[in-house]
Amino acid sequence: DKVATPIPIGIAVGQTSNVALFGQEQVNGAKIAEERLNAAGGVNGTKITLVFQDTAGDEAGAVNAFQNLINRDKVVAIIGPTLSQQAFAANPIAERAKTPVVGPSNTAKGVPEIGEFIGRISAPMTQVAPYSVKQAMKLNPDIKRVAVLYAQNDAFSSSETVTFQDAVKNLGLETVTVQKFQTTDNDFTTQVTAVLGAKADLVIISGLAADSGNLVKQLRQLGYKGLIVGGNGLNSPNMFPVCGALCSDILVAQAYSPATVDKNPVNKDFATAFEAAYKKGPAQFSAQAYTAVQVVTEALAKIEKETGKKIADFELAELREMLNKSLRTGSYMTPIGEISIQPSGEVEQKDFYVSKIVMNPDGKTGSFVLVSE
Amino acid sequence: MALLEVEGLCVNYGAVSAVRDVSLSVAAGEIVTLIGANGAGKTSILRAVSKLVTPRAGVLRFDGRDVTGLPPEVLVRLGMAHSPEGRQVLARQSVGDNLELGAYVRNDRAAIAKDMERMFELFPRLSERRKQSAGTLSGGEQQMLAIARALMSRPRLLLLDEPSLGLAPILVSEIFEIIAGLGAMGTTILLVEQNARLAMRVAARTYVVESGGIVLEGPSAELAADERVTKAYLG
Amino acid sequence: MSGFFENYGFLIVTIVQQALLGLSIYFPLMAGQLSLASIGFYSLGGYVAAIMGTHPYFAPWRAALGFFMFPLEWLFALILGVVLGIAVGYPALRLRGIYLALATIAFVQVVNVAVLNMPVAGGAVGIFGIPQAFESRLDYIWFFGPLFALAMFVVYRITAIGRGLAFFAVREDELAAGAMGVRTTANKVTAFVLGCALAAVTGAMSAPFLNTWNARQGTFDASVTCLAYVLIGGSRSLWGPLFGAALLVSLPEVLRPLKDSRMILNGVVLVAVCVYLPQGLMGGLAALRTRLAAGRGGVA
Amino acid sequence: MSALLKASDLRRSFGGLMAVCDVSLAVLPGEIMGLIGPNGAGKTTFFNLLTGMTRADTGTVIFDGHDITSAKPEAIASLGLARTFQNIRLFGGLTLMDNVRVAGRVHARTGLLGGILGTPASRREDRDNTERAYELLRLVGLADRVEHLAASLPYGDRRRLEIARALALSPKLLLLDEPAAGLNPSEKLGLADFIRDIKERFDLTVLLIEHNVPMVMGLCDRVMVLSFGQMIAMGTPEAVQRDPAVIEAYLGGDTHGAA
Amino acid sequence: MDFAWLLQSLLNGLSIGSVYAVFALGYTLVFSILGIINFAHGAVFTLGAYLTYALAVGRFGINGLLSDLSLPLTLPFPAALLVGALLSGLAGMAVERLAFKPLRRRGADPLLALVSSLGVALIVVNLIQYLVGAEIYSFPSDIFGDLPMAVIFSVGGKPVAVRTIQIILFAASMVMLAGLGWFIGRTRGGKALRATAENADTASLLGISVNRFILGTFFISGLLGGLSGTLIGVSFGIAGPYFGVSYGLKGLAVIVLGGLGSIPGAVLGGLVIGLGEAFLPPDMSSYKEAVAFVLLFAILLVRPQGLLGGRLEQKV
Ligand SMILES: Nc1ncnc2c1ncn2[C@@H]1O[C@H](COP(=O)(O)OP(=O)(O)OP(=O)(O)O)[C@@H](O)[C@H]1O
Ligand SMILES: Nc1ncnc2c1ncn2[C@@H]1O[C@H](COP(=O)(O)OP(=O)(O)OP(=O)(O)O)[C@@H](O)[C@H]1O
Ligand SMILES: [Mg+2]
Ligand SMILES: [Mg+2]
Repeated sequence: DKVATPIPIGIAVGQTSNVALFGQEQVNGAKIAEERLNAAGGVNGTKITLVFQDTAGDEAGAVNAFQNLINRDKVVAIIGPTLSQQAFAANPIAERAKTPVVGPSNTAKGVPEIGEFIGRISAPMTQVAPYSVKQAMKLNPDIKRVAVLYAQNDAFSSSETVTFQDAVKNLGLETVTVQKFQTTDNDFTTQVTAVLGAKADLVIISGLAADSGNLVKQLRQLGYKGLIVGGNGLNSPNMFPVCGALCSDILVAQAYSPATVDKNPVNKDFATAFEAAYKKGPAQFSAQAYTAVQVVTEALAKIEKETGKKIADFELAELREMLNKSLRTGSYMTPIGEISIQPSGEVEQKDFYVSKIVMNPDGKTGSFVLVSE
Repeated sequence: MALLEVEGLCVNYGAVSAVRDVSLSVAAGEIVTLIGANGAGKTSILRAVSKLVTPRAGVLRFDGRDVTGLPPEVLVRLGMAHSPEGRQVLARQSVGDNLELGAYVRNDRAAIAKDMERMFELFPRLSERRKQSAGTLSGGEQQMLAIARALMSRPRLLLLDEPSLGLAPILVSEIFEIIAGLGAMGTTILLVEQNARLAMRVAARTYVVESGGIVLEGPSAELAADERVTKAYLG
Repeated sequence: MSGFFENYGFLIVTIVQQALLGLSIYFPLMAGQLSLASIGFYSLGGYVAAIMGTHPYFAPWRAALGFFMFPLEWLFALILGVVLGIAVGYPALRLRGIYLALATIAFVQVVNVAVLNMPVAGGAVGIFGIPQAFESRLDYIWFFGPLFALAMFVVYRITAIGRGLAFFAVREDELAAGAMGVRTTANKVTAFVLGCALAAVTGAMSAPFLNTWNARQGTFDASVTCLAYVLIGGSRSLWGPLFGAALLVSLPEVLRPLKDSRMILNGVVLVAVCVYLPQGLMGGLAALRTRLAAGRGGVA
Repeated sequence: MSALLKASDLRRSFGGLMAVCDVSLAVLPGEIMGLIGPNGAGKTTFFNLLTGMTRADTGTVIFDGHDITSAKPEAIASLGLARTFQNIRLFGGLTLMDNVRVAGRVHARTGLLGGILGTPASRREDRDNTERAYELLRLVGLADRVEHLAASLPYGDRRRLEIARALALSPKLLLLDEPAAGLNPSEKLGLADFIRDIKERFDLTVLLIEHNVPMVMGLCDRVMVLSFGQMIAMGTPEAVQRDPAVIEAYLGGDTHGAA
Repeated sequence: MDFAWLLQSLLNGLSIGSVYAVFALGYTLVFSILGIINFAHGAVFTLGAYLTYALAVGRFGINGLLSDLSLPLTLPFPAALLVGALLSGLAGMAVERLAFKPLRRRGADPLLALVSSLGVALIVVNLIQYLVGAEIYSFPSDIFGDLPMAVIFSVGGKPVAVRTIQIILFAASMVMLAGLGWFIGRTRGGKALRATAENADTASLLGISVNRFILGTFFISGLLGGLSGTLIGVSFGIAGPYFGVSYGLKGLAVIVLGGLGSIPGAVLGGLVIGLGEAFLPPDMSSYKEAVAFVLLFAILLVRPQGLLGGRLEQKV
């Protein structure tokens, strides 16, 4: 059967269960993408339409969502799932059905290797982590003792912390304590006690917004005065409500920074549209979801350009294969900067950023301010 | 006039019909006994009267008022008390608390305390066990507790299901003296007893229950003479 | 039709797989023991298969055995289930009712933390890229189907034979059972271990089925869900776990068209079923059957 | 002739209270012995000590040559010491038939695996067991309700079922805790005959607790009297009945109070 | 392991423990009367936090049906806390009416209430998300006026610190404990409650109106849930509709450890687990999640009825 019009693109993210916090950000970003890209003419005039299927938080949910998108909704490509663990379970389904997958947020290693139809636009943050530590040392040259904390049950954080710890070693700093916690933890007094006891003058946190927010808050409340470097999980406005004014001055490693609007027109367009729609700055998950949709759309456009044949005239199966190739050719200018997808499916992202959190006087809202490129 | 009137009472357990169209009445201040082989339906009748089971059919009148639809706790407030088969003491509560709960519907603190002491006089065994949890009492001690607890609510109508069960001979005669005494003081009593001879001695009237229905009724004296009864129930 | 299976194959197999977990809770329940340890063994069984399937150490084995690596994984999981089951069961089964349930949940949680800290288990990411036994997920019915049939057969026989009465006697009144010569501890442990072994093997089959395995497989929520299968299905019927799993697994999928509100409806249905089928699905079925029979009787 | 059951200086106290105090007893094979005493005298506790349901503080119990002082209930039961409970403890959710079959398997040779595989041996065993169970239920007059749930029985019938269940253990010694409670006088008479009958039929030894004095006196060869945990009398029914201590503590003025 | 560290860990333990304790109180109350876990408690607890938030702040986020809606009037925090708690109490009653009473009336398998209460939890949690999204909400930092964020003092030259909110939580748990303890232990109502818990039929034979009692219990349980939900929300922010549910398991461990149905047990259990987690050596932080359950398992093996659970020796 032929490709439907408007061209259906599948979004399989966690809209329910306890990953919904990220899922809904991804949905928000994707919706903006749909609206903006179609406004800009979609695929050379043919509109795209996003088909959402909730994966919930578990593996089975992701598989079911994928099945539905592939077999019933007949999408040309799937964007998702939210969690890497889900990707390992669900992506093989797409691989077998020769349907391209673009991961908007799985960063664990091994995801692109699942198959040739599996790609992602979310970078595994290896370069930027050390960079943010350097920034910290620039701000306070006599940092010596580093405390590293990470969310042990979170796939991303537990791999990110490794790069942080290497960076610390390579920069000749001493790791005085490594504290693990759970993303579900609220009370970090024990970890904080350990950090204070170890007399650390730099704290590096890999975690998600809610837990890290509380961790920072309690660090500060209990009297930690030194610098704090946060991993990519802290790159989210969700931090602000949790640690409020105490969020100030955290250095955050970013795969996306809303602050690049003046140098990145795509991001400017996205950010303004997002602001207009939600009266709130976009989060990284939203930006990455947008990016994924954009990448798929542009790849479709490329196919039309090369074959001179309308997407709607392709057999679905045939198109999926071509789309998968097309996705991997050329580079894309997206809200997260210039990226390209290698044949392996791994993303190549040009710039990463380090920002400092600056809270507004109201102590509830704030922003990420680039410390440098 | 009758304190308790039962008309056309039927009780079913699932498909099993335990009581069929039973009618009986107990006049105020009267002691009435139900006797019959086991499985006859005596317990079921009492349980239906106090609403531990909801009757399938029939009308219950207490003190002239139709109480067919009322739940057990309301009946207790109206002055009914039931010492059920198998004692049903609150195993985890102390003997003292069991008795206090017996008087739950009353709030004349002083009087309750006095009654409590009376119970302990009636059953010295219990006063020794005041703090012990009821579940660990001996069978007979539990029986005493069940009766005492029913009395604690100062009922107008007392339903007793085999009060002498598991009691030592001395106590058996004591229990029946107590029952007679209560009757004399104006408490109305509906008594189910295997010990038919003693039961009929204290009860003014007797109903004989067989396979779910009432087959004989009349003044105890007469029935005690009736050889159908003697053969079947007096041994 | 093939389209149907193409789309719902995974769901159908998942139902059987989950029903197996339900059964693993049903076993101890036959002896009146409310144990939720199953999920812990499910998780461990999964890791056994995942590690044997991916770890370089086993590469020669895999090369040598080919497909027969899978049965071997089940065997190892089974052994683990039995040994650990006995080790956990003997101390734990001195506990009663909800206390036992919590002790077993404690076991599940400890397992969970332990694997998170085991490098070989791949931490939070877990283990992925597990060798597949079949092309299509639907074909995994050839794993779970026979196991389910076997488990059902065992349960059925236990309910049918005199020896099985010991379990029910313990369930009804442990003390009286002892007085009637029933070896209570032995029986409780047996029922418990049967459940553990079944769960472990199910896990070993599930790792390839999901193609990945991680600590999130063995959680409290999962334990509760499995218990829910048994209860919703009807805790006194051996078909309960299957029907319960069928309902609870497929419900969210059936409600997919509702988008955002599907999980709300999911909850509503759950409550409704409990309220209107107080003896579970099977109980409701039985009641219906008797009603029909009665109806016919009335006519005749 | 040597005692079937020999309890020596059994003692058990609960908190401050001495429930059973240094009680010794030898039950001879084939006799029917009565155990009476006021409420709370320690009779049931004494049974619990014999059947391993309560641990003795001190003292020993020898049954049929085995020391069962600290044996588990199931072990004691399989040695041939069966009991009924004063506060009836049936398997309420099981049918009458199954209640009896549970006990009937006490000497079963085939195990779970055999049963699941349905080996001929296990099938035979089940068949025989079922037949015996039916026989016993017929014996106690419940044959017409084999498929009912035990919970649905009226009080008196529950006692009958308990006896049938105990007999299914094919015991040497049968302990009955107030078997006549809840029966009406004529049924009580019936029960006395019934006990004599099964004693002969299964050549049992019987030890029974009962508050129904006439029945005890009519039925028992010897009677032991407990009061406040201590044995205050022991001997033939006539002797015991005349014993002033017993009359004082237990019988009260009119011995036929419980007729 | 110097004294300052010990003291600090002690304070940490108490602070963590009191969080568990306040959650567990309402939880164990329902158990003590019905003998069954109320899985909806976590949801009611969450609801309480959201309700108080709505009443006190009155602004919602960018997701869900109520996105960027704001209420006409808002209450001062104490009032909001009170009203929120009362509403949670009503929610608790709704749970009883929806998930428990119908099952009792139909003589359902008692365990089935686990599922029905789970269903209610599912409804509440997803309804919250449906209405106000999954994002993180937090109370303004000034709700306690200008109390300091933490009390920091020095012991032997070493600083020892405890967060003010934790002191408040601890105090709250103690107050709730005292209140409940008094009610259950001393009053006639408490005796009736225990009677109902043990045997509803017998209780009704004594003139106790069982259903009213149960309903009341659910109200109190919901009330406590709402209070503690809010307090914990204030302390840590409301991290989405699941934040209460995530306490469910620990809460369970706590009340079982303490002895099911024992009110002081719930608090003791909470503190024991809290202290256990706090005194875990710093380099073993990765096993923190196991502490509660290792403790639970170990203690149950020694005391099968939990720390303060009433032992019921079986009398045959
Ligand atoms: N829960 C129940 N389920 C089913 N049938 C029952 C139930 N309770 C009693 N029955 C049946 O109802 C009938 C009457 O029982 P009931 O207990 O009222 O008799 P009873 O006269 O009290 O006997 P007893 O003197 O032995 O106590 C009996 O046939 C019994 O089998
Ligand atoms: N577990 C226990 N804890 C405390 N006291 C107990 C316990 N078990 C029994 N008792 C006490 O020990 C005494 C003996 O109890 P037992 O049941 O043996 O009496 P009994 O002779 O059987 O009386 P009855 O004739 O009433 O059955 C009773 O006073 C009882 O309260
Ligand atoms: Mg009766
Ligand atoms: Mg006794």
